[in-house]
This record gives sequence, structure tokens and C-alpha cells, in this order.
Amino acid sequence: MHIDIELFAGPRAVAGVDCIRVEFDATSESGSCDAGEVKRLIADQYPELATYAAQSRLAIDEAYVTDDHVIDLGQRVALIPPVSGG
Amino acid sequence: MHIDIELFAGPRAVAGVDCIRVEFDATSESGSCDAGEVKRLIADQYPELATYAAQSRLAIDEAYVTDDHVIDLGQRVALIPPVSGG
Amino acid sequence: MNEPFVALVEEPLRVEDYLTRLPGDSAVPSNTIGAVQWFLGITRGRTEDERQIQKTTDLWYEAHATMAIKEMNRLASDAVSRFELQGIVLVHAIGVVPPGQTSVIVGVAGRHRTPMLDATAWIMENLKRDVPIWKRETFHDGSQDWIHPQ
Amino acid sequence: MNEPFVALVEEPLRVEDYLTRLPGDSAVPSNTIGAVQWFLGITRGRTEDERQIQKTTDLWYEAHATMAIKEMNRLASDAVSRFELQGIVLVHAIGVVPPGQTSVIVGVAGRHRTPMLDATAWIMENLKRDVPIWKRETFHDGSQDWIHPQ
Repeated sequence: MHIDIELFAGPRAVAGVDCIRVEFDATSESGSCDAGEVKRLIADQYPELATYAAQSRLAIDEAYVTDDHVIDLGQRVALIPPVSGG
Repeated sequence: MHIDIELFAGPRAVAGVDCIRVEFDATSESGSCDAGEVKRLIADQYPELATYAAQSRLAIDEAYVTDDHVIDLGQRVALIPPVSGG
Repeated sequence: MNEPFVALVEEPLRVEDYLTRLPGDSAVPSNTIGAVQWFLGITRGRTEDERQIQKTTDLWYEAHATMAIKEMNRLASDAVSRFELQGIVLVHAIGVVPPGQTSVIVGVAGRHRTPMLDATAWIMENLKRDVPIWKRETFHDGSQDWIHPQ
Repeated sequence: MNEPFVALVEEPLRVEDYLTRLPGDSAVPSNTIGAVQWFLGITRGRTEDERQIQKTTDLWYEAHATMAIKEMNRLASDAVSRFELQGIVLVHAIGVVPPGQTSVIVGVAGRHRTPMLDATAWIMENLKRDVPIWKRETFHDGSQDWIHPQ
């Protein structure tokens, strides 16, 4: 199974791409995983993003989710590092 | 001896004039009196202004003074009731 | 630092007329301004008291003009030191200000946001206590009140 | 109540362009507005850290645009309830904003002064925490930093 994750700002500059894919085993019944697990998968599979992954929030379908939020396959997932607008 | 006092807003509307004169005996050496005494003279000699005099500050030469400030004859004196700009 | 801009104006105010008086406006760029803050006091058409809501049909502001300008300049220069302002605009309307129009404008510019908001609050509190300007309300029944807050 | 006005704009902002979006502006009179408040965030040309002062020659803002607009609308509507606003404008610049230009504008209108100042502070704090917009600074030596506050 996999989830595609959009990148912005610092993480995108470091990864050099707009979007990364994380792979995982379908261990749960839903065949999915939660947001905290996605951040750990990013850190494992893209070590250069590990620091950002720890500091960032995930957004699903353009809304922040907490680490225990279960991600459905096919939802739009974005890694949102600390923001600096204003 | 006398002091002329400029009026504004409510006190001027009640008195019907822009300026009033208070008379007093020259009891002090300077032949003058302090701001607190001027407010009492206003209340005595213009009873319709007594309430305003108690609520107001005096300004001498365009600056607020405290009640113990001694007024020199010839200075510009104004009765400043509570303000409502803004 | 721009010179403080202080004025009494004999008509309702328009903030458009003062934007370029502060650094940080695009017409007056500055390398150290991080926050520009404009406050507009608007006259209200309704006055509420315990007994009734009276419709205000006319508002009139009067000043002890020379003293008001002195007090506004003193306030402006105190605010510049206290909040490290790099620019300040302080303007009050005099005469008729119909309900819904602008009677006072406070503009400040400086390095950071929070001190600019604090400066605005401080300036308005002091202005409403010390600057010799008075408001007269005319109600729909023709009666008039000079406003002297206790 | 005016509808909240929320936008991302691909150029530096000018407050003149938004004045009529709030009630209380002379073009949109209202009988119950007592205070109108405009805050402008200005990009600074100098960034200080412990070791040195680096001159910023270029500032670039990027957004997760659809999410930023959603978050800004959520913020605007929360602020309307929380501070009893009668109008709100929330605009952020995207792309190049040269130092000294306006990157964000918050405008609010309501009955009283203090809640409008509080609303401005609250909106800016929340915007700087939750709206997915990021700033990239380019320094005079050509190096670039995406800003991600810890």
C-alpha cells in the first residue's frame, strides 16, 4: 500500500520534489494508517525529511488532523511544516 | 481683583457666554489664588455652573494644572469639563 | 522617524488622506518598519441608555483648539518614546460629523505588531481623557446634549 | 454585517484597495459601527540573529493556496463570532514582496474599539500559527532560507 504526500516550502526544497510516496504494509483492517504513523514513515523512508516530519502537521483534504487521525486511501495528504506567513 | 475664565461645551451652553469673570479679595501676598479656589469661586458666583466646576479641570495657558497651582493674573484660564472626543 | 502628524480638521475624516504620512506605506518605504496600524473612530447613529434608544441625527465636535493641538502633540511624542514608534498620525474632526463617518484617526508605524496595537489603545485612552474636545449630540426630538463622561 | 473578504493576492498589498470592503468606510456607512481597524504587516529588509545582521534582498511567500483560503475563512468566521465583528478583511500577498511592502492586511469593524484591537491581535496570532503560508528569504550573498519557526 502507499500514500502520496504533497510537500511545501523547506521540505519540498530539501526533497527536490513536490510530492513523495510512502509505502507501508496493510496491517490494519482498513488497510490504512494514522497521521502519526505517516510522519514516521516519511522520516524512515526520506531521512533528509526526518527533522521536518517531526515538526510538521499533516493536512487531509485541506484541514489539519491530529496524529491519531486515520487516513483513508485516496485522500489528499499534505505535510505542513511550521508556517511563517504574516 | 478678578480672573476671566473661558468656557467650552456644556458649561458654555449653561452660562450662555464664552467667558465669565470671577471676583475675589486679594488676601494672599501675590494678590492671586489657586486653581481649586477659582473653581470654588465659579461655583459660588455662578451657581448654575457649580456641578460642572466640581467635575472640571482648569487649564492655564493651554495646559492642565492641579488644584494647588497658583494662578498669576493675566494668564489665560479655561474651565475644561470632562472631554468626549474620540 | 517621520515627524508626528497632528491635526484638527473641519470635516469628517478619510483615512485615504493620511496613508502616506506614515513610513511603511508604499510611498514611504522603510527598512525597519514591520507593522502599520490605522484606527478609525466612527460616529454611531444610536445612543443607548437605560431607558431608551435615542436616534442621534447630528453630531458636533468642538475643541479648545490651541490646547487640543498641544495635548495631541504631547500625546504623540509620549507615544513615540513609550512604544518606539517610527511614525504617528493623530487627527480629529471638528464641527459636524454625520453618524457613520470618521471622527478620529490614529495611525502608528513601528518594528513589531504588538507594541503598535498597545500604542493605539494607549493613545485612544489618553485622547479620550485629556484632549479638550467635546461632542454634542442632537436627537430626533431636537434636544441637544453636550457629552461630559463622569 | 458585510460578508468576510478573504483573499490571496499575487503582488504586494495596498490598503487603499480594501477600504470599501468594511462597513464604516464612508462608502459603506453603517449605523452601529464605532471602530474600524486596519493592520498592515510590512516586510522588513533586515533580519537579526545572534551572530549577525543579514540584509534581506528578496522575500517570497508561498501558500498551500486552497488550504490557506479555507483556514483564512475559518479564522475570519471564528473572529466574527468571538469579537462580534460587523466586517472583516483578511488578505495575504503571495510571490515576491520586496522589503518595505505590505504582505498581510487585517481589517475589522465593529461597535467598540477594544474588541477590534483584540480581534486584530487574535487573528494575526492564529494566522501566524495555522494558515499554510511560508516565507523564503534571500540574503545578499544569494543564500536562501525557508522560514519555519520552531
